[in-house]
Amino acid sequence: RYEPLLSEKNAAREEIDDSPLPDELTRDAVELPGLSEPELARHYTRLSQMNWSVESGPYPLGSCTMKYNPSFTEDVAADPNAAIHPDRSPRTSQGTLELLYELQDYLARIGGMDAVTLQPPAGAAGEFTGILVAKAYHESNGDDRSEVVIPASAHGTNFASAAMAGYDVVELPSGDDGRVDMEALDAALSEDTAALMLTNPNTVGLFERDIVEIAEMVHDVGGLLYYDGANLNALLGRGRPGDMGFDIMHYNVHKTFATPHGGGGPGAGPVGVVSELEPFLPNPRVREKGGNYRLEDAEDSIGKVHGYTGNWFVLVKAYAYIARLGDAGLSDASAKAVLNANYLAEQLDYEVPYEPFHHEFAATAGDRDAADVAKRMLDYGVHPPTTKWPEFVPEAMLTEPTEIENRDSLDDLAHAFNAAMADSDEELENAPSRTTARRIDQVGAARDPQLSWQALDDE
Amino acid sequence: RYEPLLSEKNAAREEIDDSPLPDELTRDAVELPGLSEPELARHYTRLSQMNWSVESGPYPLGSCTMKYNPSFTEDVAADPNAAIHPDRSPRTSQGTLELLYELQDYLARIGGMDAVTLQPPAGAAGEFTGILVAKAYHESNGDDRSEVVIPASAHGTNFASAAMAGYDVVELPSGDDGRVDMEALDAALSEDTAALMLTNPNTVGLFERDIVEIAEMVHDVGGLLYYDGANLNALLGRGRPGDMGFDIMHYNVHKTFATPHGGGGPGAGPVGVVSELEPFLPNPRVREKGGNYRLEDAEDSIGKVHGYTGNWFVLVKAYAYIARLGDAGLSDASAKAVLNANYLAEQLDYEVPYEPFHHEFAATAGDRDAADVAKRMLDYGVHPPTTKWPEFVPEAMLTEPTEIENRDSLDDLAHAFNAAMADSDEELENAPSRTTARRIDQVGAARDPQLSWQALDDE
Amino acid sequence: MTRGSPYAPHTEAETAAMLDAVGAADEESLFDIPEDVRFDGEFGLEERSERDATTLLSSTLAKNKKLTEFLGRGHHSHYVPSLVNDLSRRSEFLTSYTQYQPEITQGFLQVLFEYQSMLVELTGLPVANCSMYDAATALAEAARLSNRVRQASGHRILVPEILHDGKRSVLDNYVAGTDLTVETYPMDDGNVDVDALSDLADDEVSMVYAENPTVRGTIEERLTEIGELADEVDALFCLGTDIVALGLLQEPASVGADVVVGEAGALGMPNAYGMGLGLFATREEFLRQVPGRLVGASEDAGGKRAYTLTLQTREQHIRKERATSNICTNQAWVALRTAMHVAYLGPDGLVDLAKQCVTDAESLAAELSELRGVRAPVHDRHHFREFVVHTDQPAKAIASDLESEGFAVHVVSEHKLQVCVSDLNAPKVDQLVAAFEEVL
Amino acid sequence: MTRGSPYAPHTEAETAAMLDAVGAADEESLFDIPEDVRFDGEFGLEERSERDATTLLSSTLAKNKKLTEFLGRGHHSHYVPSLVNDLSRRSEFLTSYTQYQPEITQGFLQVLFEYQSMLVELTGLPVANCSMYDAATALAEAARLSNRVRQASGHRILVPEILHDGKRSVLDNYVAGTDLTVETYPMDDGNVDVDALSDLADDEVSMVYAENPTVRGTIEERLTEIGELADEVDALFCLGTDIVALGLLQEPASVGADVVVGEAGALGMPNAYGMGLGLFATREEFLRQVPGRLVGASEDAGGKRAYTLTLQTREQHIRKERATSNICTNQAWVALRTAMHVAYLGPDGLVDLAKQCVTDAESLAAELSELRGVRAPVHDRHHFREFVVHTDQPAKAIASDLESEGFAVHVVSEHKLQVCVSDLNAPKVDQLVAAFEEVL
Repeated sequence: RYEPLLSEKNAAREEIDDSPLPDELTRDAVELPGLSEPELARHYTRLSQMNWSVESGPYPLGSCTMKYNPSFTEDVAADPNAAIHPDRSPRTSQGTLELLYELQDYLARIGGMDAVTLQPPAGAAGEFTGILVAKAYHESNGDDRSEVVIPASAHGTNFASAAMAGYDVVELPSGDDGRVDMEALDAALSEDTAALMLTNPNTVGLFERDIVEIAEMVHDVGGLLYYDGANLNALLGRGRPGDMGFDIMHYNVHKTFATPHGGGGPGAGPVGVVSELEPFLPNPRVREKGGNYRLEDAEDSIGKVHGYTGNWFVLVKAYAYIARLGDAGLSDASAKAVLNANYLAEQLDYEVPYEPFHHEFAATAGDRDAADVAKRMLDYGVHPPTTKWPEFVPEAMLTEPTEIENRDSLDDLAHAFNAAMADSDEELENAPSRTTARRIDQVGAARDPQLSWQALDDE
Repeated sequence: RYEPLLSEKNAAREEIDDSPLPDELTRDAVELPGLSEPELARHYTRLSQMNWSVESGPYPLGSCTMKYNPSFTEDVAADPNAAIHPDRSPRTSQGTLELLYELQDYLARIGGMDAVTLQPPAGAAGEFTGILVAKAYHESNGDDRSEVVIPASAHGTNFASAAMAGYDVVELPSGDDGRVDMEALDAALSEDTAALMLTNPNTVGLFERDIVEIAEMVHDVGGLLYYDGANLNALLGRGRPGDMGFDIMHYNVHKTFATPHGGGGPGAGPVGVVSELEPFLPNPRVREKGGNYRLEDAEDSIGKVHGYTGNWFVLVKAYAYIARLGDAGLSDASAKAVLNANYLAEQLDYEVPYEPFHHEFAATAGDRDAADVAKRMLDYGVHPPTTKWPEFVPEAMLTEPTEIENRDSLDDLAHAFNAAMADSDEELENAPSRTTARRIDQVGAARDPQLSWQALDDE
Repeated sequence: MTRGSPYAPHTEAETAAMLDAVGAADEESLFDIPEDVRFDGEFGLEERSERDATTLLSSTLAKNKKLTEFLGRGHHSHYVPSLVNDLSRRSEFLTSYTQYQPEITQGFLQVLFEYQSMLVELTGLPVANCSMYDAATALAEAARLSNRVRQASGHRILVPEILHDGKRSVLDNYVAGTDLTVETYPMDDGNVDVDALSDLADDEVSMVYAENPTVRGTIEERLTEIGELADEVDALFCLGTDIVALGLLQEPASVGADVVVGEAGALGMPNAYGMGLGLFATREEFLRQVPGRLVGASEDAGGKRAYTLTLQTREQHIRKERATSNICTNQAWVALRTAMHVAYLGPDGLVDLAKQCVTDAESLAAELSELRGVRAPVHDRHHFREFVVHTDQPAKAIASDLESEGFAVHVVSEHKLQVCVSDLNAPKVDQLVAAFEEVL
Repeated sequence: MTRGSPYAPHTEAETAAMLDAVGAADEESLFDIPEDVRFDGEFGLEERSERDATTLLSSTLAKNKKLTEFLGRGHHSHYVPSLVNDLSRRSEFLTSYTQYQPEITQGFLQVLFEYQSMLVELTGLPVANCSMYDAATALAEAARLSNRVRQASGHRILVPEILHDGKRSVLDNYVAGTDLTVETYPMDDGNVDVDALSDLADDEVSMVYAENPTVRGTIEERLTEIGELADEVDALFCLGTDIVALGLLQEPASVGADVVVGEAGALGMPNAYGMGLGLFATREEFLRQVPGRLVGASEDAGGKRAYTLTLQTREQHIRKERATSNICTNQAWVALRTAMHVAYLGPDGLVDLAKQCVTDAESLAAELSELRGVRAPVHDRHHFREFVVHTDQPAKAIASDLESEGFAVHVVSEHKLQVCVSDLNAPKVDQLVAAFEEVL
């Protein structure tokens, strides 16, 4: 199947004339596709059919938590009353403010945090915000710290976010059991440590059993403990970062709270903190008094990390999801996510080096190339897991089925895993063959970047 | 691709206990699929992807007018204010009544009719209604007529509808030029003729040039002239049935006015009549006085042809389409529909025996089997035309591209036509091979009907 | 705004090239319409932008008063899950047509096959078609079916004296072209007067029609007797019901129903101003006389299961005036929505919803009866969703006052109202009761 | 209601069988969480039916007052065609993620490739990424880019003294971890004071940022000079704009822009309480320093054109702390909506819309100026969508009174309001003028 580019269907040109502006203030013309509504409807319908999604089948990308996105949350986000401008007065936007206030509260309860900002527009933005808050906190204490300690197995964004905030990153090697190596941690921590960033369960699904001790160690050197919320779906109702000694955390609402991933975004990355850090959260925050909601700036705030209040519509959907599930639903989501991961791993002819895992596990493709195995899995009609990451697991296949799969689809998924592994090297190298496109030349794409239809035309 | 039945995914059984009713008034249990929302979302998403639609590509079914269905019409039909109960008082349903009243008016203008009922829920229901109106009219004149004259080339529903109303059908053979044979018509008409049912342009796209004379002949014997609106998309702004002497007509809003065909329905088949027949239209009709709308029953009315007011949401969409296009849009729709049919025919390596056609034409597959050619066209990625009908065209391929195709897609369609025709008999017989299912055994399906999953289980 | 259809993609250059290709000077010359019947194109209809058209419609519809409706009597709705709206709107479903090419329409065919199967389960009858327009036309088609399948010379159709006007009128029209006649039998406290019906039944009867629940919401208690009674005179027993009631009340097959008709649109559709979905199920022996489309399972050339429209020789496009019905365009998309809704509910959800229709009606009736000058239910029967209320004061005045308070109820007669409760309005029953108290 | 997630499909029997398969006694035993940090599961959050959750949200949102907003200042919206809502909601788009497996995500990749291409056309720059969070973060990323690509030791970022607070604050945060400093340059009657800017520019400048239109809606007249000025000191010239303005105003490449940032969500999104889509385009030579994702065309094993994410070695998941940005989850779905909207408009529609942004603002300003005690526009410039209004009476009081009349406008300072007009509120300008008259 092949769908021409819009520009190949009809390239049109509109000259700028009869302009209400002097000529020197305008461009000459605009060249863009000029197509009618039926043509566009077909274009995008066909393209959509060339795209895998959660509603296509299993999507077990480790660390991505590809849950089902309830359609009613789209309805509520499409409510015309939600479509308001951010510069309205609080008096005329009480609905929006109330919803934000309550979502702050929901998230605080779920994470065991004292205060929450909803402003960061993605998980990585949440990390950056959290680290800025840590920095502001230390600075307010006249405490100049230069390092953020991060386990080697952490999400790449942790490193990038810490670096963006101006910190030197101290990488912590993984322990033999796949968890934090306490001796290495002890060695890494110092008076320079601004924070330790941790995911728990970690990126191979293991719970950091020494978390209380870890927290004490970090706090003992005056550092803060940061929780990367990417794996929160493992813990709902079973453990709260705040209770474990974490000072700062972000939530990935597009993971844990089922807002759609949208082909890459938008997500939202609210940040929760313990009360000591609250003064430093981004401005403004929503406050309530006598049933009246208002926006309030704090003097010690780090300021803003987004032009406005973050990804509003995403927050509405997250609120809707939490309001639908409540305690029982959220706890059950985690229970089933963990059960599914364990059940699936049990069906695989793969070694899973690290246990006991929770919502995700890292299988190893052993002497096969994990990326090739993944391509072959495409031919069996499923989306493969995250491959070759985390790096300390050789040929890792990081798999997170989430709670939405039933036993049959887990069995299908296991079949794809096992069948791909049983196929010949040649079959793996030639895979995929039953997909919209066959194996795509990514090296060539990077060597000779063609990033627009204009670039293709220039060929 | 294969998607299991819901029942194969999970068959559940719910016993009726703790019932608020005495046991003898309830069933014992209900056995139905018991699936979660994510499972259902995938089931129906996958099934949808196994279904051709207007948004998939060309859908040139002759006589079906498969137009693009504007998505905004879905939005307006989903307006919560449209979701009201039919037994509300008129005082509290003025919006609905106004909309219906105006749609009656729109349709009257478009057809050149004096009065319109919106009640018939489909084109065939419109035919039946129209014939009942004719019958009531004749009866009111003490005129007992027993026959309805229908050209052999007419839509099958014409015959069935006339018969349902208790009339004997007199079939009129097609003239050599594909139009009404005036001598045969003369012979067929008599004092027994209640009505002549005509499509104009007819089912091979030809305009009945003698329509004025035909009308006179029918009227001369005291009969009424009925217009089958299936082909109205050819005439918008160029001719009106009322001006041609038709007394009764139905409109297929799912054809001419772009309401979605929905996999077979719902449509709507409003009926327009000249003023003499107005008293016999179904009850109730919407009337207006001083900006106030009410429902009114007429004494001589035939009564009802639908439990309520017909397919309300479909009518809303039709109204929206007409309100969007207006005079210019409607006229242009016909112009482009006719242009497209002519352009497409020009590109085909097929004989088109009857000309000059309008919005549709009947090509002939000659010595090939039209149904086989159609199956082969599926392999070229288009939907084939209506085949083997009308019967007076040998191996007919009745083709109606509508106005929504552009030149490129017409060229694609022509390629599919021509390539299929150029393929070998064997290729035709083995077609299709690139589709979700290969050629389906329809004879077997009818010989041993399996009409439910229960029937499959019993096998 | 461009002058022309926004849904015709032709650029001016394209139009010119295409005209050139067909050798026409302009679009008008393609029309072979004699001058004397040519129309000038001026309907007097305005063209509008999408936004203006949307605004026009929404402002017109906003003239419908916002009411909490306690209305039923044949048109019912329940909360439609978002999933149904979302998935049914997928263009592959919405903008497809009848499955004349089954090889590329397996998706819709399977949905319809599943819909038929759900009705087979719920009715207990082995054949269900894949949609009629509504309950009224389904009933009328059942009467015509009885006329086709009976060996006997019966021509009498017996229906309840209390029957929805629309159903009765449609039935009359559908049998007008046959030798069938429609007669009523009396009711007894809301339900069928079985003794009276027995007196009326003879060999001339082609079909006996009864409803469960009745239009007044009462639940029949003697269906088996009615079925036997019809059977004894070789008449068909046609049972009218709705898809939610089927989830709890006696299985039609178990009481001897030969045909089941009714509303299936009570699931899958919001209040639709009467737009419906006629359900139609019957016995195997009548298969080839069934009106409407049927989807069957078959195999493709590769031996894989595949679905297709079947037994099309019953239909008008093949059999013309000898077809079992004139129905062509049907309510397939509504059937799809209904099937989705049933699948969403599952057996437990459907049974729960049906039970709620009994208990909510019962408790609302009890609450209303507490009010002075009000007695409910009027009929000493079990009820499903709705019931008749006696009011000492004139019913019409009460209904009108309630309307001013924001509630709609039916007026049945001078001192009788009818009230229908479902999951949609259940959260507002207390307010309804308060409003009653207010206006009494 | 079931106790548990409605989105976990497990039946009780299935759960039991799966627990059995993994050898666990119950779900709790699968959690390897020490007792001392175990949580009891009681957040105190209620579970609700879909309908109740929907009702909760809609009743909360209904507390937002219905206003006609004449608000802009960086967050703009235009009428979004139904097609955009309909198609973007298709689950294949909405519920997919980053295209790590391009062979089964060609659809979204092509849409993003087309989005990039549209921005290439509109900016005149050859490289556009496939989304940033919003205009503020895009600006901030541009500043960081300038820090990476400059050979010179420059560390000064020059920005207009009149700049949206959010943008300034985000910029400050994004450069806090670098040696960059942010300084302002003065404005002259709404636009850049080019002479003053010239005085400030030296070799220490890493980037000069200007906007067109400015936050006050004025259109810059000396962009080429600003571009040259930046070029002379080897600083990047970063131009802030929005996707509609790009359809009419000077092409950024033609005035020497090295980076273009701004809001693309002005098309494709309704008013979104500030949720946006950051556009980011730059020159070829900075390609490997660009933040965010890039989609490139390539070939598959069969030699067919295919799309894929490319140059991923810039990104955090590969390069960790040496990545060009920490952005991972982005605004892809908004970019899809924006691309659809642009495609819907086509070049003629986009240009028309942009022209309307000029003419509507001009005529509204003229109308307001007719009122006693009102002068508009304050700046003697051409305007795009919005303009500043001087009021003799206190601006805050007027805005508050207008709010009571159902209209929202910005308060800029003690005697200055700002008013923004677009196709959405244009039909209500007469009412706004009347309301002004009323409250003055």
